[in-house]
Amino acid sequence: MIMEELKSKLEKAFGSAKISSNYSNNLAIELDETQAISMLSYLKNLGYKHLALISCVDWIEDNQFELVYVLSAYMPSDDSYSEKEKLNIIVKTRISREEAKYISIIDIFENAEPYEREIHELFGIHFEGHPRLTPLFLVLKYDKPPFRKDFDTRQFVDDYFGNIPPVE
Amino acid sequence: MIIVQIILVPIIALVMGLLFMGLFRKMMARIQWRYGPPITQPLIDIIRMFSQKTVTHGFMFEAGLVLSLAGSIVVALFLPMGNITVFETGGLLVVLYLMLLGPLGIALSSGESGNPNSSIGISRKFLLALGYEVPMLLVLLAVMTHYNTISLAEIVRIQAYRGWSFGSFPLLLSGIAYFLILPAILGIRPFEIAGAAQEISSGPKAEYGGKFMAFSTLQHGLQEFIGLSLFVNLFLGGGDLFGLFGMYANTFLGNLLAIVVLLIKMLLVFAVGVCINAAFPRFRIEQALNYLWTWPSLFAFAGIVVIMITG
Amino acid sequence: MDRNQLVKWIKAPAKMGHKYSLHVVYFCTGCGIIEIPPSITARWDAERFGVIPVATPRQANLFLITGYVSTKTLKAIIRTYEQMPEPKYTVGFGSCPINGGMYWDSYNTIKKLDKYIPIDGWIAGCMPRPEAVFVAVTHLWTLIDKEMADGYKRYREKYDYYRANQEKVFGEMEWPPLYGKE
Amino acid sequence: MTLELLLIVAFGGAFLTYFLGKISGKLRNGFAVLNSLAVLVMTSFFYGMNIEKPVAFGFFDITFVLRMNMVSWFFAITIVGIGFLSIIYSLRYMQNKEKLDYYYFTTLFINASMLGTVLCGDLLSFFIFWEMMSWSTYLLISYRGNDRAVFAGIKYIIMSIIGSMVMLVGIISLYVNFGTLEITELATLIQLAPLGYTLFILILFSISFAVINAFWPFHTWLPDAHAEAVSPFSSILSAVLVRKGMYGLYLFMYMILGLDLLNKLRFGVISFNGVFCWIGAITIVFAALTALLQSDSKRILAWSTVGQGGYMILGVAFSTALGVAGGTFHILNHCIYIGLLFFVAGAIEYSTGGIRDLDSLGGLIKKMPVTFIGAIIGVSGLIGLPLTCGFVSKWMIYKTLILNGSPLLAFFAFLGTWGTILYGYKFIHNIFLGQLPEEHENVKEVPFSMQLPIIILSVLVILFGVLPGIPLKVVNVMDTYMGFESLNINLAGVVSETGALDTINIFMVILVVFVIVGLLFKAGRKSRKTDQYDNYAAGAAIPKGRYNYTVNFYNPLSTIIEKYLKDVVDAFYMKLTGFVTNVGDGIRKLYTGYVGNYIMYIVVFLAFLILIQLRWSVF
Repeated sequence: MIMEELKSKLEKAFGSAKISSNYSNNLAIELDETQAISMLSYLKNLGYKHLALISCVDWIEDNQFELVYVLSAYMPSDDSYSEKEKLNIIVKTRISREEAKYISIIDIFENAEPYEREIHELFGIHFEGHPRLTPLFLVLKYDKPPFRKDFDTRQFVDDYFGNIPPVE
Repeated sequence: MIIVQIILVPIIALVMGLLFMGLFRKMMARIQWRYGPPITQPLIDIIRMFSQKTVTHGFMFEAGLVLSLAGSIVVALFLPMGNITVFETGGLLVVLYLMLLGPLGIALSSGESGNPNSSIGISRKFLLALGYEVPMLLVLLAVMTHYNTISLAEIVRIQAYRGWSFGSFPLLLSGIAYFLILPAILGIRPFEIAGAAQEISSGPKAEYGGKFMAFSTLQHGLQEFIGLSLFVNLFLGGGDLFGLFGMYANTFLGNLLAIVVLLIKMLLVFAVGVCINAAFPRFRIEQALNYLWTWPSLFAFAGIVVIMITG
Repeated sequence: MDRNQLVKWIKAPAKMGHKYSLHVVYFCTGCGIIEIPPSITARWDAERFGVIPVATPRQANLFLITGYVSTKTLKAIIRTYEQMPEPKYTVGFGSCPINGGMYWDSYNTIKKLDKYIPIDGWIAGCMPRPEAVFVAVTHLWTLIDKEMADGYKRYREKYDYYRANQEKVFGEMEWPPLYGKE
Repeated sequence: MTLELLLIVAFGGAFLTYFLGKISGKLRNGFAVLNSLAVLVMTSFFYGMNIEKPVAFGFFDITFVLRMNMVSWFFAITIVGIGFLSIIYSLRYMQNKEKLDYYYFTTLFINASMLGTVLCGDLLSFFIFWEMMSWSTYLLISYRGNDRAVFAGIKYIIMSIIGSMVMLVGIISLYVNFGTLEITELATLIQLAPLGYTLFILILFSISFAVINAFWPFHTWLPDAHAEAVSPFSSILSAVLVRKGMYGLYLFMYMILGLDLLNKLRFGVISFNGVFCWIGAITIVFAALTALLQSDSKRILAWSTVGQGGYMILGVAFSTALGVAGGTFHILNHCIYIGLLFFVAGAIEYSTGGIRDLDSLGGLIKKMPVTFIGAIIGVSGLIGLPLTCGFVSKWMIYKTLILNGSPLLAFFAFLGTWGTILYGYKFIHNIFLGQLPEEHENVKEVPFSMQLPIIILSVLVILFGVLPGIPLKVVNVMDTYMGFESLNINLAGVVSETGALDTINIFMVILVVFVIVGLLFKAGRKSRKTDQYDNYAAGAAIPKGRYNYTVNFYNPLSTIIEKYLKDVVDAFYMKLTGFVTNVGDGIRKLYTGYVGNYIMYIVVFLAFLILIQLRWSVF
């Protein structure tokens, strides 16, 4: 009933959003990229303050990246784990693969900073308004961001590590 | 005759130091339900370390370590072994000041290594030394005023016929105080703060390689020998077992027996120390200072006040 | 164990010393480090072989590379290996250091560790159990006995090859070559 | 070769350097060195002579007595010795500073006036030289001219003026009662004076000597004075000038009052000596623990000077033969190694361009080896390691304290020693050991003229440590002069039935064992030299400028003892000065400058007087 109530409220607020729920406790919302940010702040005001994760999917066939934001609510102070806290909300938006840039949500969720840095380093998506998009994990230099589907790892391994001669 | 003693006493001290460390690891293993290395493991370690070619950070890095081992050996020469005291000049005061050479040498050499882990280790070692020196000085002063002499050999001789000072009432308090700070002097578990392997990657020893590490382990062994020998000589009548061996007083056999008795007493006290070590986690330096300046100092102060009153 | 044979000690004390006092660098390079604590505690007790983890590479002579080696960890491994005193041995755990193992085509892991630092012994198994660790230790004993555990000698003689390979991976290195001008 | 020739050369030299300075700097420096060398040579001629010579002085017939005995010779030789070394040191140290004529004049003048205090035979000339010394010290403390230096100077001059006024009261009351200020006559006359009066005189003089000697309640001026004084002068200040108080105490406690009268000053348990010993003990512990928390190299040494004063008073005020000998020998030792340490601190300041803060230094052993050796020997002398002179004097002091049944005093003295170890090692570690910061990459060793004093003093520290017989012979003669039975001294130390000390024996043992262990160390495999960046940092690269541990080196200890170490006395003095300025301010407001107000004051006062007269007819 929390879900149905929430679903109806969201449909009223965001007409164009496709809302589905494939598990008992999560709600998937697909949204156009222009409305995603407002949806996130709307959900935050509703009480879903915890940004669990940002991840990215590379749909290379229809030439798009898909950004996935997972929200949930914090346990209230009297730590009664009610129905609302069990609910996970997944917000998905599609952005085009060529210019591959999107707006950073750091001012809504501060803890988005490392996730966006990681997606920037591994997928090459530029986040507007992110304070420091510096490299996080990678040591070596790659021609294309490694997590993209068109980056051929075997090819890279052969010509980068392959031509290092064994010591004899 | 004195040449033989000069050569023999440091060798006995070094061997006993290694034996203590080997015993320490064996007993700790046994307490933790595992077999543990053979007793001669420290000797094997030292042979291996001597064969390793390592790195030096400059002149003081080597000279400090040599100074610290030499200082500890010199202290071993000044401590009575059974009823032989190789050098007696200056008595307990000289022994106290010579005991500074060891830690100061290690401090100078590991300071030169330029590693902050060593600097933190040394500052902790000196703080711990300041911590346990408060009760230790009170105890030593109590013993010296009680026997009205500053010579350690004299104290051992007096205990031979007046009975162990651990038994006589005023010195019992001082004995308890000394025993409470013994883990700090030996540098074992509750007070293993200076060489904490996990927190500051073994403190001063962080940059010690092959032969440096060998010298540092030898010095550590000697440090334990000195701490124990001081305790046994001051309070357990070092080298004499209730006058049982009175008849062989200063024959060769008598001296030998006295040394063996002294070493056995030290082993017993060390065994108790190992049990304390197995039972305790490592203190933080503030906790150690707070502990050392309350209970042991209380006992030591009570001891010295009682002695000043009863004379 | 020929630990108590005095004759062997007198003939070659350094070799025997190295066999029965292998101090291990306590440095978790990969997923295999979870095998070390059980092997040094009560159930398997590595200390009876004289194997003890020590705090710094300066005091150690055995370096266990436990598990896959990422490019970032390789830098730390090379630095630690170079900081160990001279007769030093390395043992590779599992298949990942051998040829990359499960991560054979990953963009971020080192495939053949042997190209960058010399390895004296390998233990098979995607994380070998503590018994396998002891097999490795005893195997290392025989290698030391037969003078075959000469990884550090190879590193010294062929240092320019090793250094060239390391520079191929990292481009410019942060610290000067170990056996530069000697 | 008479005493007044010595004084004339000393004072004349001071004035002459000032005028030579007008001609040329080189001439002035050369003359200053020559003058202090001449004074040194001339003083050493007076070894062992007992002279007592009245000298008629020009205007209105004051007889001005000059006196030389072993006690004054002992103090005189330390004064001229340290004076000579500090002049050599300041040739290059003060090279590019301004007002050099003023500096050299005041330094030589202070040396001369200190020499005067030690050589004079009557209290009036003693007081005159004392005053000359005080205000010329003020001139040199505030030499740098910035406001902190002036503040330190003012703080010093106020406390020393109070001390001198107290002394003046004592001198006047002595003159009124006994009609003479000759020390020898006073010594005989005062025996007959009532006990209360002698105690009053002794307390008066001891207060003024305690101020200059920086004992516990009057120590607050020393740390500020040292932080601001120039290095060569601060080694004079703490090595010799501060010890004039000890000479004064000798003069009064043993030469004028004498031992038996001193022991009579006892009311039940509390005796004058006992109180003085306890002041010494408190000074030792308080100063040692405060020195731990300082982070300025000069301030650490200043607090150590305050602390070491406690040992001297412990030895001297305990009035047994060995105790007084120990205290006197400690004065000499302290003068040597604290002078050495201030020269080292000055050398660091000279070569690193004025840095004294211990948190930003480090690793200088690679650049300044000679200074490092000086620092090591100085600090080991300060601590009292067995091969240094500090050990012998401390051994004598401890032996008397323990065997004469006052272990608690000995306990505080020992605690002071352990505090000394901690701040001594902090001094060495933060300056010389650890990582060398980049900005000190091109620090060079100090020029030879600054190394010479460091080398000479280091040799002295070791020489007197291994062969203490040389200075102990002088100290023994002083003991017998002051009425104690002479000790059994041989070249290697004190021989007595209750535990002898044989330093040559200790030296041989340590040397042989050190050589053997050194050879054993060399026998091992040769190790590879590396720079400071090839260091263990858990596999990571060394962060260049930040890989050291120097900032508040003993942090755990300071969190425990910080609250007990607030300098209560200093706070009290500051409140006192605040109160005095307020009162002064209030009175100043009375003078409003209108004549009308003044007339009103007069009228009101007259009315008040009339009222008193009418009411009680007092007049």
